[in-house]
Amino acid sequence: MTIADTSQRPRFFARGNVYLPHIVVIEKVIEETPGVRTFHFNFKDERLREEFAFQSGQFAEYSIFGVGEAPFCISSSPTRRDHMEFALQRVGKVTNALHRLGVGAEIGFRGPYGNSFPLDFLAGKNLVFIGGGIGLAPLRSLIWNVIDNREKYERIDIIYGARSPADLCFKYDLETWGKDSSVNMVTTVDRGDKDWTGKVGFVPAITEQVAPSAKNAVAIVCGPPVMIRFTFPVLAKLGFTPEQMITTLEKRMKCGIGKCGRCNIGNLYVCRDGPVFSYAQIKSFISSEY
Amino acid sequence: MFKKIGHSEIAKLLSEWSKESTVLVPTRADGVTTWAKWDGRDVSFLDWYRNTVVPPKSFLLPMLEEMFRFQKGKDGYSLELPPSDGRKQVIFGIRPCDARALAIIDLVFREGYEDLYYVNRRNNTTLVGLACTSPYDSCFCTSLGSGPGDARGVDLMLTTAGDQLLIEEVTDKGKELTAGASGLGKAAEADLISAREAVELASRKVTRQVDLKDTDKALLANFEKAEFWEDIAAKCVSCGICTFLCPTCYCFDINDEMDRQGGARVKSWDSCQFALYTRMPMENPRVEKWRRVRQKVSHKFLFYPLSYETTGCVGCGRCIRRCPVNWDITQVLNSLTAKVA
Amino acid sequence: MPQLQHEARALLEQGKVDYILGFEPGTLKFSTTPLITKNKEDCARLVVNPFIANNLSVYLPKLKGRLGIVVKGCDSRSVVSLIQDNKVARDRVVIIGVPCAGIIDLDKIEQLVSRERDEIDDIVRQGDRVAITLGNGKKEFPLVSVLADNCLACETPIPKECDILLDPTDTLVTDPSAGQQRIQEVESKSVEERWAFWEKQFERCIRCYACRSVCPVCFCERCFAEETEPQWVSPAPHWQDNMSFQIIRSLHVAGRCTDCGNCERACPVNIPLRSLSKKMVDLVDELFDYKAGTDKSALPLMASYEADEAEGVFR
Amino acid sequence: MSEQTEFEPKLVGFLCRWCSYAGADLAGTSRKKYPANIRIVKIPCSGRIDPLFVLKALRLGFDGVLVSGCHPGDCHYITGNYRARRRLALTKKFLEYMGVDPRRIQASWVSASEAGKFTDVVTAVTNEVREAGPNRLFTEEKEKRATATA
Repeated sequence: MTIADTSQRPRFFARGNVYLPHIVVIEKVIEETPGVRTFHFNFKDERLREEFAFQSGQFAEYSIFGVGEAPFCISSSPTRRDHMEFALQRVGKVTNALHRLGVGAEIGFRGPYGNSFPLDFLAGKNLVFIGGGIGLAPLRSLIWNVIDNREKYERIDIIYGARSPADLCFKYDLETWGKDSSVNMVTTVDRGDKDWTGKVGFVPAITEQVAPSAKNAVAIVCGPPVMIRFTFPVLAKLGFTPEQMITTLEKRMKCGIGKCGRCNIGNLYVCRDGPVFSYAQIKSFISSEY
Repeated sequence: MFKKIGHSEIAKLLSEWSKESTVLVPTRADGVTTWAKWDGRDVSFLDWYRNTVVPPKSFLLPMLEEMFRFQKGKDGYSLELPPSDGRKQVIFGIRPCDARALAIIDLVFREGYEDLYYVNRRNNTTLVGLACTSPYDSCFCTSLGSGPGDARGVDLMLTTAGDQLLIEEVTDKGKELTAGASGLGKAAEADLISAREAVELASRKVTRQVDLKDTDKALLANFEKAEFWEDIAAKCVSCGICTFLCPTCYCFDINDEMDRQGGARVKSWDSCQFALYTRMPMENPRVEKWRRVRQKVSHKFLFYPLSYETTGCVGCGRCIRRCPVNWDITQVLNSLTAKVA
Repeated sequence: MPQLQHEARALLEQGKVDYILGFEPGTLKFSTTPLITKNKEDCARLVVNPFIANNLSVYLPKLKGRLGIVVKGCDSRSVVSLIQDNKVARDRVVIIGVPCAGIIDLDKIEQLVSRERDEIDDIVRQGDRVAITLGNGKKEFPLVSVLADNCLACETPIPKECDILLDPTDTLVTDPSAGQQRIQEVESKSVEERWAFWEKQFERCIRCYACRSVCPVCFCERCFAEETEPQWVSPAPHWQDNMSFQIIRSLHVAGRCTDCGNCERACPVNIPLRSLSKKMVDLVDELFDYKAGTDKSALPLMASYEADEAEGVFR
Repeated sequence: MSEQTEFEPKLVGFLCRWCSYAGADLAGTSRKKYPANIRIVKIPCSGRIDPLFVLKALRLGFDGVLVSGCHPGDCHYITGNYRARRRLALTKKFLEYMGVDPRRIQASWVSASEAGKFTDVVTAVTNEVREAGPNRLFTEEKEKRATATA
């Protein structure tokens, strides 16, 4: 199967108009770092809570009415469906406004959009998760998914880094995975502080150090573009083929459904053909378009 | 299949169509050739009209469109779609290039999730084509497998045949318009010949040529060559004219607006030539002008062929005619293929 | 234009500049197009003719290295204005001045002969007249009837700030009152009529931003029109926002605009933008006795003041 | 609402915190009466005024805008009010050319001690804006018609 084969993925069930959002309610807000928050949310419509389905890696368009829409991945796992989550860094108009919201606030939600991580392709393989900063959000959905179906996968490595200890997101998850004996968890920061005892160094360099074997393995990479750009060559050096490298990309996605035009890498649209891509799919365009 | 109509009967025909549909015709206002609702009388455009500045895509993808309104009440937000007017529209006199352009936009807007704003309007629109008699020196449709009389893309095709217009019923939708219409006569063999001659004469006036045989290969081969693209983009000033006036360009933006009655989410035209188009708060993959110019050229001549097996250009020449610095796509394309050869 | 070609080539050959910015024949009839080149052979394509409408100084802030630029009178003032704003250093540019004899406005010609430009066979300037050939016929018109409005109103056809001044080919024939006519038409309306007039004009704006893109003094890295926090104007083309954008743009270029006329020329939907920019030029002159781009050591208009001016506005 | 009901204009006043704002304050504490039509925005200096503020106020539907700062020579930042003067003079004249009634855009110098001048200015400006009538500059044509027939 190819990663771009999206025929089976869950789709947004809009009643008629795909641009019309559903209303969801914020149930919990977690301050991950000074600039990043996770929001737990659920549909206002009881029926949608039951009917809604998504897969790890899919994203949605979230909106504050009167401010605007922005795309974020669903950062929770479909294996844990009492609520859903998304996480975001405060960087612009919509994210600033979202950060001002508290429990009970209503926002617009349309999705799920895009393809998802290829679970069938990953089954029976060694998985290497490489994440940076808030790039852990989409990986997290998959990591929990994999842990909840642990018997289907072989070895699991997680390499996660952030600028400083204070910038590490999902610390509660990092702790749980660190204690999980079936997971090899490596956390790194670009610059430590006096209490930091973990690794210090950029994610690509630490990946080279950890040197996960490419044999029967798939690396799943997500983080800031600069991290992705430097991690692929390291993986290649470790023997990963372009088909063995998977990433999930972020672009400015206004419509989420391949119409508005701005999120393309070559002839592929991140929102329509992605956000999950194998390096093989995008390598002819990636060096200068991402 | 073929009918004909005299010039003097056109106004009557448009009147009949106006009863059920909004009939749009070329008109001139403030020195700009544009489309407007037919005023019920004037058909003089048949004598002077060559093509409009803004392509008729604006009647399917309006420059500005309310997607829905929202309002906050006691029980939270309620959303309301705009009332669908469902009224039929006839675009009378659309040029073959612009009609083909809509077929190209269809590929995007009808695939996957349908964009109902576009699709509903498209379904309610009938295209009455008018073959060109005096193409511009910037037209290059014949290089794209089309021409002044190309009927693919229209529902009815009108071609000058002496002092009459030959009407070809291309689609069922077109036939619905001619069915029961008064003033139509049966076309004779001589009319067909005369129309064909008129089209051939017009085709010969399309002198601008591009060779697109290896364009996609050349684009792929040179995709990463920054210097090459910097050269091509040097004189571009990054305005939105070429994309906004392009009959196949469809990119849009979505924004929320508040007003006294609440708020609305609106769709409006956007352009890949604007630096902010791809801007994310922390990153922008196309800050440099050459990357945006590369995107425009590649989208039409590499990505479209890869995804849909057609080019995303119809050769209407608007981007050449209206470019404030005479950045000429045909020159660029020819230099590309020359580079590969 | 052997003189220009020769001078430009010499500048490149002697390493005095890295780029030459000039005009070459365009791909449409009666058009020219900017030529930006490092290659001395390309200098053979340089031309000076009544169709060199673009203001090439628009390229200065973003181009690196030393630049040899071909300018008309108005363009040279834009260069000076950019120097005043620290957008380009004087020693980074070699200014090649064209004693401008006026730019022919093709829109006016199209109206005069009721033909579009590509249907016209030839346009030849002969002193203060212009001959237009259509098929077998030839028509003559006074030059003032086909010159661009901003040229009719031009006070500085000969670039003052320049390193090389080319020989004149013809002399400019001006007609200041004709150049002011459309502004006076607006002024003659009542306040309400004026607003209604502009509202109608801006209804057809498509927000392509060509006016901003071709303007050398619209050099902001990020335009106020694209600010989101706060959002001053909507990115969507409501006439209110189109008009607000242009009002503020006019105020931003006040004291910088040299009436080169390129905003109006670029507008694909014929919005009479020069009727705004020229009015602003006049106001700046009238209120502050200031002429844009005439003194490279002067402070920009809005960065300076006089102790006693414009008191009438304040209570 | 019938047309006979007297129109009460809404004004926004951008006041320099060092002088005019203090002047307005003094007017308040010394119980001087001035029209309640004005909504006051404190700005750090009249030099902070941007033509965008004036235009945005009109766009939002304010019937008039008053900018007030320190007398020439008295600016806390030495030159801010001179800069404001250039900007405002140009804005007002240009907007007049565009079709904005000049009575809608007003400016004054009011010092911290001029409570009396402040009340006089606000009163005079309010009256002038009242004469200018409701600001319908940015309303849509159909809304204009609706308000005219209401």
